[in-house]
Amino acid sequence: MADPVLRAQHVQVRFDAGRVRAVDTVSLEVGRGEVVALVGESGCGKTTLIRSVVGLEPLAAGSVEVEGRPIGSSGKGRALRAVRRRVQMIFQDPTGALNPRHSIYEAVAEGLRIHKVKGDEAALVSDALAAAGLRPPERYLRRFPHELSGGQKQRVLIAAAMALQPALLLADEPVASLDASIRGEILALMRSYVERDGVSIVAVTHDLGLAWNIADRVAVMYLGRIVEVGPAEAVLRSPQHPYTRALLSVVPETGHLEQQILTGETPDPSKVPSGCRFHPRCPVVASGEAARLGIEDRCRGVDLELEVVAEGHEVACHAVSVRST
Amino acid sequence: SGSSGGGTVTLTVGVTQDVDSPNVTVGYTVAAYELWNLQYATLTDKAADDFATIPGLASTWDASDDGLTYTYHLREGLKWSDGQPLTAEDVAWTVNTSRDQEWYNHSSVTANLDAVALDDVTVQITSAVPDPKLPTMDVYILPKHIWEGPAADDVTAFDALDGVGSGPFTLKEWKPGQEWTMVANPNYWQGQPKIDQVVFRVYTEGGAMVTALEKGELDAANDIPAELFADLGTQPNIVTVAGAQGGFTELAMNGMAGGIGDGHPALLDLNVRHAVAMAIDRQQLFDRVALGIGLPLTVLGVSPDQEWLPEIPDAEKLGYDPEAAKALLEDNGYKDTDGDGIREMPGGGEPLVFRYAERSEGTQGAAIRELITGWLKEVGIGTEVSVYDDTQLGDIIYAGTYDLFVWGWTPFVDPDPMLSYFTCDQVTYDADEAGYNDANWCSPEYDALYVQQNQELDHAKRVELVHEMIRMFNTQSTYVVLYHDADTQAYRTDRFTGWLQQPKGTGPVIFSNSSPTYFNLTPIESSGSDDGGLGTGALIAIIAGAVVLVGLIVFFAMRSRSSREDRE
Amino acid sequence: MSAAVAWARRRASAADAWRRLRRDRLAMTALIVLVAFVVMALIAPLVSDRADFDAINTGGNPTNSSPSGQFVLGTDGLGRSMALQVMWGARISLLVGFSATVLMIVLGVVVGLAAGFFGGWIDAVLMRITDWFMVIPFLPLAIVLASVLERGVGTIVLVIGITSWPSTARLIRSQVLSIRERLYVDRARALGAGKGHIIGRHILPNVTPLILANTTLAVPIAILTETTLSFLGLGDPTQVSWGGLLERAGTTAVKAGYWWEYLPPGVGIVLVVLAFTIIGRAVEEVLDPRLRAR
Amino acid sequence: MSVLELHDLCVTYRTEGGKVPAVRGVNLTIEEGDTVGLAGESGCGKSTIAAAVLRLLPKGTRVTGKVLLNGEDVYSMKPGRLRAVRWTGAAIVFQGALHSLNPVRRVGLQIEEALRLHQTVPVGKMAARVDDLLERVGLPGAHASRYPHQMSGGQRQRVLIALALACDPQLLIADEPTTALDVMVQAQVLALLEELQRERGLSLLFITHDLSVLTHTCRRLAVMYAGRIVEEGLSAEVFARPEHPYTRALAAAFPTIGDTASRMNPQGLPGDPPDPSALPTGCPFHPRCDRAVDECATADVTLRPVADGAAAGWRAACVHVGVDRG
Amino acid sequence: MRATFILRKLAGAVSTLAFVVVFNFFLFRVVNKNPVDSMFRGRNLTASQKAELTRKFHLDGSKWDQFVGYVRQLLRGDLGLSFKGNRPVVDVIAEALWPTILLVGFSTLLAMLGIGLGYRAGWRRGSRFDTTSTSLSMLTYSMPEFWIGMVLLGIFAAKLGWFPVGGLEDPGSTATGFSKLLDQFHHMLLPAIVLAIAYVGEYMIVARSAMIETLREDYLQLARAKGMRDDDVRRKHAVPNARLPVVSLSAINFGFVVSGAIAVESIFSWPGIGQATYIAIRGPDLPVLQGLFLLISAAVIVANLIADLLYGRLDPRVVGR
Ligand SMILES: Nc1ncnc2c1ncn2[C@@H]1O[C@H](COP(=O)(O)OP(=O)(O)OP(=O)(O)O)[C@@H](O)[C@H]1O
Ligand SMILES: Nc1ncnc2c1ncn2[C@@H]1O[C@H](COP(=O)(O)OP(=O)(O)OP(=O)(O)O)[C@@H](O)[C@H]1O
Ligand SMILES: [Mg+2]
Ligand SMILES: [Mg+2]
Repeated sequence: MADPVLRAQHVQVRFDAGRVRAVDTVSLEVGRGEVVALVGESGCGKTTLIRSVVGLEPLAAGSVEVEGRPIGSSGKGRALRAVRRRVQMIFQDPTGALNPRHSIYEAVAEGLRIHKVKGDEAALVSDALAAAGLRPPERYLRRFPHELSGGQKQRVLIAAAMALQPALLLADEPVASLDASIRGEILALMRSYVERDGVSIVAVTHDLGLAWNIADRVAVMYLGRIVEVGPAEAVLRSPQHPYTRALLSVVPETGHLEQQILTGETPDPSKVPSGCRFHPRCPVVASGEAARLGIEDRCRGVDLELEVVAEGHEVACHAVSVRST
Repeated sequence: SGSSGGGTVTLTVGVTQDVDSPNVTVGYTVAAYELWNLQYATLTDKAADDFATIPGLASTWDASDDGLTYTYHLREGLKWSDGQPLTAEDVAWTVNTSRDQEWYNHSSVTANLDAVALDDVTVQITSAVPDPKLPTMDVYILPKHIWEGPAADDVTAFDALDGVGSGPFTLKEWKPGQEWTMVANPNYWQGQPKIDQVVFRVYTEGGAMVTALEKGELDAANDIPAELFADLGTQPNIVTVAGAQGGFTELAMNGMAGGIGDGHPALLDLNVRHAVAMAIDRQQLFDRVALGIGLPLTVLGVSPDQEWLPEIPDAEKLGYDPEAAKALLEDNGYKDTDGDGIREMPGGGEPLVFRYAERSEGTQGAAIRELITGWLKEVGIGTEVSVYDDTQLGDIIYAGTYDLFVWGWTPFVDPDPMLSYFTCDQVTYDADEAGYNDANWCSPEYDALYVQQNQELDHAKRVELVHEMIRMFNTQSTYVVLYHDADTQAYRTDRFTGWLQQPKGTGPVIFSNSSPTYFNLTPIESSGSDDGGLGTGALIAIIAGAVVLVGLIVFFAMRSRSSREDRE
Repeated sequence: MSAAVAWARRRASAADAWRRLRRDRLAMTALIVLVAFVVMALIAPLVSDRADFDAINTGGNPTNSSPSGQFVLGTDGLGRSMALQVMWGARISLLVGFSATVLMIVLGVVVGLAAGFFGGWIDAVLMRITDWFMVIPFLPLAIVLASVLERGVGTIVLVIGITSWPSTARLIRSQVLSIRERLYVDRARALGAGKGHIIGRHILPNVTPLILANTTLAVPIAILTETTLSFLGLGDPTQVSWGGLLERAGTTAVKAGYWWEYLPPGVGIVLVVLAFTIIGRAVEEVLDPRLRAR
Repeated sequence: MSVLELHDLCVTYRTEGGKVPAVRGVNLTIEEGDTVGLAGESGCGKSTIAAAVLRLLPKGTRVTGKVLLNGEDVYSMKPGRLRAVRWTGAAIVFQGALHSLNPVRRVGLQIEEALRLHQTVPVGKMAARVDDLLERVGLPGAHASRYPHQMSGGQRQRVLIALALACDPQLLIADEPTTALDVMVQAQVLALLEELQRERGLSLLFITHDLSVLTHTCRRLAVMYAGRIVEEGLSAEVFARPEHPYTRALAAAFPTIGDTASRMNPQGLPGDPPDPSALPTGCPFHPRCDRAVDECATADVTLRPVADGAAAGWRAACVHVGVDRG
Repeated sequence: MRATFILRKLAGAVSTLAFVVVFNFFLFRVVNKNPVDSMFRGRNLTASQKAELTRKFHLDGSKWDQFVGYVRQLLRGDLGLSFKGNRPVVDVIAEALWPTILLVGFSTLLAMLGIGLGYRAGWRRGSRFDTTSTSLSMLTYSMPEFWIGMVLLGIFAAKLGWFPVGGLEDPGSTATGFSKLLDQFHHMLLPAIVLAIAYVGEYMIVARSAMIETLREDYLQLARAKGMRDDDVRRKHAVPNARLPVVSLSAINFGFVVSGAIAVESIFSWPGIGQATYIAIRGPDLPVLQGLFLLISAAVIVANLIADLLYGRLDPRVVGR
């Protein structure tokens, strides 16, 4: 990809003295003006990955660059601050992400002050709020978070992030805690920034509908790894990886796929299985198809990387590799 | 209390101080002395009425012509409380061992003595110097068969709970902090006491003790708080005694003998000391602080026997006269040059601000301090107050790092010890050789007089000498004697008769010099009617308490049942 | 603009808190009682002279007299007016209460903040120390310290301060820990905020109500401790304090039936401590949303 | 007979800030063996209805109208009768699955407690019954001796379902049983509920804000807005051709993947959910409605039959209903 | 899991105990240069006697040597000799132990009634019962325990004469068995009630707020929905969850009650640890103070350890973490 806004390479993030491999060697690139949806089950490491991008979690290995400049543990001090301004994050729970003691004005201005953005602070704040759909902004400036609805709070957060004119917006489950009726509006707002300002977005979600709604590309994560990545249409319409297929089958919104409910509990990043990390739950293995294809041993014993299956579409699955060759 | 429950007649005495150790070579509290007075008989006794030396374990004694040797003849058939014979050997052993090991309760008497047991009932005691204190042998005779055993090498480690003695009562049990019990000694040389046991009950709070006395839980009590004393005397069946033993309370000023310590330089000026003495209204202190209990005397007390106290001419009394005090200071150059109400040293400079060390123990320190500092202020002398417990106060005194302090003394019968404290020998120049001279004042003339009286065998002459010493000390005002304290005691008259004041008329009934009361007491026949039984109030209280207890048990039982129900 | 907003908001929230407090009748009564005592302590030197109850001037007064027209709370053994002494005693009790609390809160907040915010070994070390101080029995320690050091008001303040900070430290730490994990702190960090910004703008403002409530609840502890130490004879001898008055009364006054010598100082203590406790709990309830009625 | 009938149910909470009319005149009937979905956004009163059925509302809450459980009025029952009806007449799977279990007691015991309270099975057979219930929801019987914190969210939700089934209730009320769960686990739980319902002919009131979930699980559907039902009918029909503008918005919020119309075109409602203590006049939805007319601000629109589905009880509360299907 | 939990708690307790030992040693050594001087001041001790005493009280050598000696001694269960009367400190403490256990134990039991009250009050938050009992407990909480003691002593012992004014038993009592117990009980009741009054409020307040904390919990609603009686919901679901704060308070309070007994025991001449402390402070009798301080600290540490371990039983979540 030419001149990606985000280039994450072989990123690893660990917890508990390295025992928990929350993100286990992930590479991801995001182009300018591109929306990437990062999907997967709870606990697969999505949040951790994007937190590491803004430097909230130290990298155990790998590197993260934004617009070519390193971020995360590799950057330091002033330089880091400059890069940070270019990456903004919005959080799943807008109520929690706003300090209940700060007015809306303060919440939006906080970033401007930290980065000592030049210009009329009050005007910048008002503009940002207006752009996020809080109009007229004066009505909101003096309010406090508890006086706003969830959707309004999320708009405030988006405004606060966008006020810094970032190149990359990281959104962690941006609508999960919002009411269904508001969800579309917020997504539309995010999309509008892409169109208008050319910002890139990584949206973390377990909601495939969201991906279908706004994403250009979709990356599917399983147990700290990306197992399938590609254009949204391709991944959502013709999923290749058995995990992606299972995921899609259980989303009520799809309806047409035969339900494949994976048994067993959420996988545990402190006990990553050998071989393909999905094999203990993989329907291909369970149904005996892998055995038929003669790859069962590989599934159980050989770890694997993403492989290109089509233009921009990559999958990490032994069965897919076998079938496509 | 004084009941005959189960056939035993018990005398119960309330005290505010516990025995520190029953071991005569270790203990030092007044309570411990009372214990020893009861447990250990002495060769000679002191008359209850006037402290006259009377026969004790020894029925007679003869003096040698030079007055240095005395031969004591013990009574026949003396026995220790455990049935072992008490012989001259015990006496000789006690005298010689205490001298060699410097037992501090004995050594003031035995330091110069040497004892030889001539036979079982004869002991010969020789003094190295003429000694007016002989033939009185104020020494607790210890049972050699108990004390010479393994305890001999480490006599201070001995717990002395053996309870073997020759006095009227011997220790049966000591519950520190609570009480100690002494039982009648059937082998006492005067015969078996008429009461079976004496229990001393320790109270931390005087008010509680008085209540107990009034309620009849106690038969007698020592150290009654002054505030409660007068009222207590009006209670039925209770007699109060303000026993004088010559004890007194003094304000001491640092004399800095030999440049010791860092006292205020102004205190070296006798005029200043006199001014301080005249600034203090001692009569008011006696009236308001001591509440008039005791004696309004301002001379050094050296003995319970008033014979030793001289008459002080008015001119030397330094009575309350603030104007004279001011004039004296003014005339000698101590003027308030900076107008802050406090005088400065002559020629300006250091202000007359004295460090006042208050004693935290005892109940009157605060009141005395408030008054004295107030009065000193009136004549232009400032003070800085610090409070110390006895240990700390002792440290400060021995280091000489004070200006003023208030404490007190209680003398022995013989004036010698008290007089010795103000000799130059007793000044503490070396912390390892601490002496008793706490005001750091001494003079060669005084010391010379001291040696004279110490070896003067003519009683009248000796009294003369002592009077002279006391007046000399008084004019120096290193001690401003505030008043003579009394031992405030009270006893019930409905249980026992035979209470003795020692000395007669003025002394205390218990905790006196040789405590003759206990042996003298006789139970009143009709007493013991409510023998050991609990009062109705007590019954109500116990029942109420029991109900609460049962309630508690039921409550917790129900709780545990209910939680048991849902256990697996 | 934002300073004005912040200021207006602070005023508004204070006004709001005050309004809610006002509705608490009990707390208002307590406040009135407290103010009365503070006023009494403050005006004591104005309406009376310390010399009025200097023992050298009270020789003519009746001693241990029960309340009368002349002496509304009677007199003590030296003829000093109990009313005056109780009034002046309030000064020491309140002074010690307040200053010891300040000391203890400052220590507790600094330790708690440092431990909670920096975490890691700083936290481990500080919390170990806090735990140690926590289990060392407080009163014996205070007594030992008080008897070792020079007697005086300063000592008492110091002793109470250094023996009672651990619980504040723990409380503050746990609050800081929870705030540190809040999403808005993460957001500030993601925005690029430094430690100073986070402590100053997010952590401190959020622990302030807790500190305030804790302070109000700590004053009674300090006052009670002062009283106990004075009662045990470890207070400043030259000052009149309630505990000191009680010490002087002892069971002797109880026995003698001089109730005016031990009831008024005791009632003074109870009222002030109770007032602080009530107000503290009300403040806590107002400032801590978790405690607000469901 | 219908298992549950709500007649003009109104619930008003009393709070410090004044009265909160959370439910304002709801009529709802659930027949034996039927499955009814209740949808609507946060705060519209869904959980309030669930609590109202078993009289579990906080003290001081004002309830008017009638709640008939198997024809018996819940609000005129004596306390003893009420306790007997709870969990046997209707059982609830509460919204906060993660917090509804007592953390200090083993889950088996918590299930057993329900059995004990209603003497459903003899004491000796209780353990077996607990095992049986746990296995029914796909958990090993050994899990009975676990504490809640030793189980995952999905497992806890299953325990709650097992618990709800313990006394064989006629009606199961499931209040957002899957919202807190991960997609995969959600699918597991939904499948379980469907299966149970099919096997035992249980009547089910399923509460959620996710319309698409309801459509799969329930035969009938009611959509609430601001304390009222604004549309009800057979779920397939309502979801496919919503009549009320709010239902329409709700349906559009969950795009069908693969449906090109919604690709890069998220749909939502402008404005904010209403505050129940300060509702707009007239139709409470009108401030957010793109089809609002002047009348909407004043007229209090009640449910009216929808022309093509009247037979199946399809009704909606909108001035446009039955007038103009433009 | 369980074993490591217990081990961790044990290690914590041991480390704290070690700290207390060190702290205890230095605190007291810093106070006084050479206690032998103050002890035997003016008593004509020879230099060799003094050296002997210095050695015996372990006051010679460097501070470090003294410390090592002290620890060695401790390990042998020897707390040294009291300055007063030369008695082993262990004996002094041992004698004071039973009265304090009796007094503190009983008064704690009484005070713990406050827990039940607190639970009930919290359960019916805002009710008349709640407001009355909360007000009362704040009132008793605000009273210094020794003042309560003075007042009750004045009324019940001095005026009404229902109780003896002090002591552990009647003076010179030779009673044994049950009548001895009855006698001690009679003496103990008043001081125990004083301590109970002083501490009941705190138990009640803590129990109440612990209960209020649990009131919010969803599982209570579930229990009610199951058809449980309100009382049973409180007893079986709310109370078990409200136990933790109360248990930890009891552990902390343990230290407070023991030390709070200092003033009360001295007022009632109750020959327990409190009075021993009071007397030792007046001395000051350093070895005894040191021993008492160590004992009380150790007792509190053990109480805390027990509380910690109890947590594990009361709340299974604690062990897991
Ligand atoms: N601070 C931490 N310490 C230990 N483990 C952690 C920590 N943070 C996250 N984890 C673990 O790392 C894994 C990935 O967590 P992460 O929050 O990134 O998942 P996620 O995909 O965002 O899940 P969700 O959809 O639930 O938010 C999880 O198993 C989680 O338990
Ligand atoms: N105990 C209560 N006291 C006061 N108001 C309450 C109470 N419980 C709920 N409410 C209010 O009543 C309204 C309806 O609440 P309810 O819980 O029934 O909504 P819901 O539809 O279940 O929402 P959600 O989808 O968030 O669960 C809300 O506005 C809520 O704030
Ligand atoms: Mg996440
Ligand atoms: Mg709800």
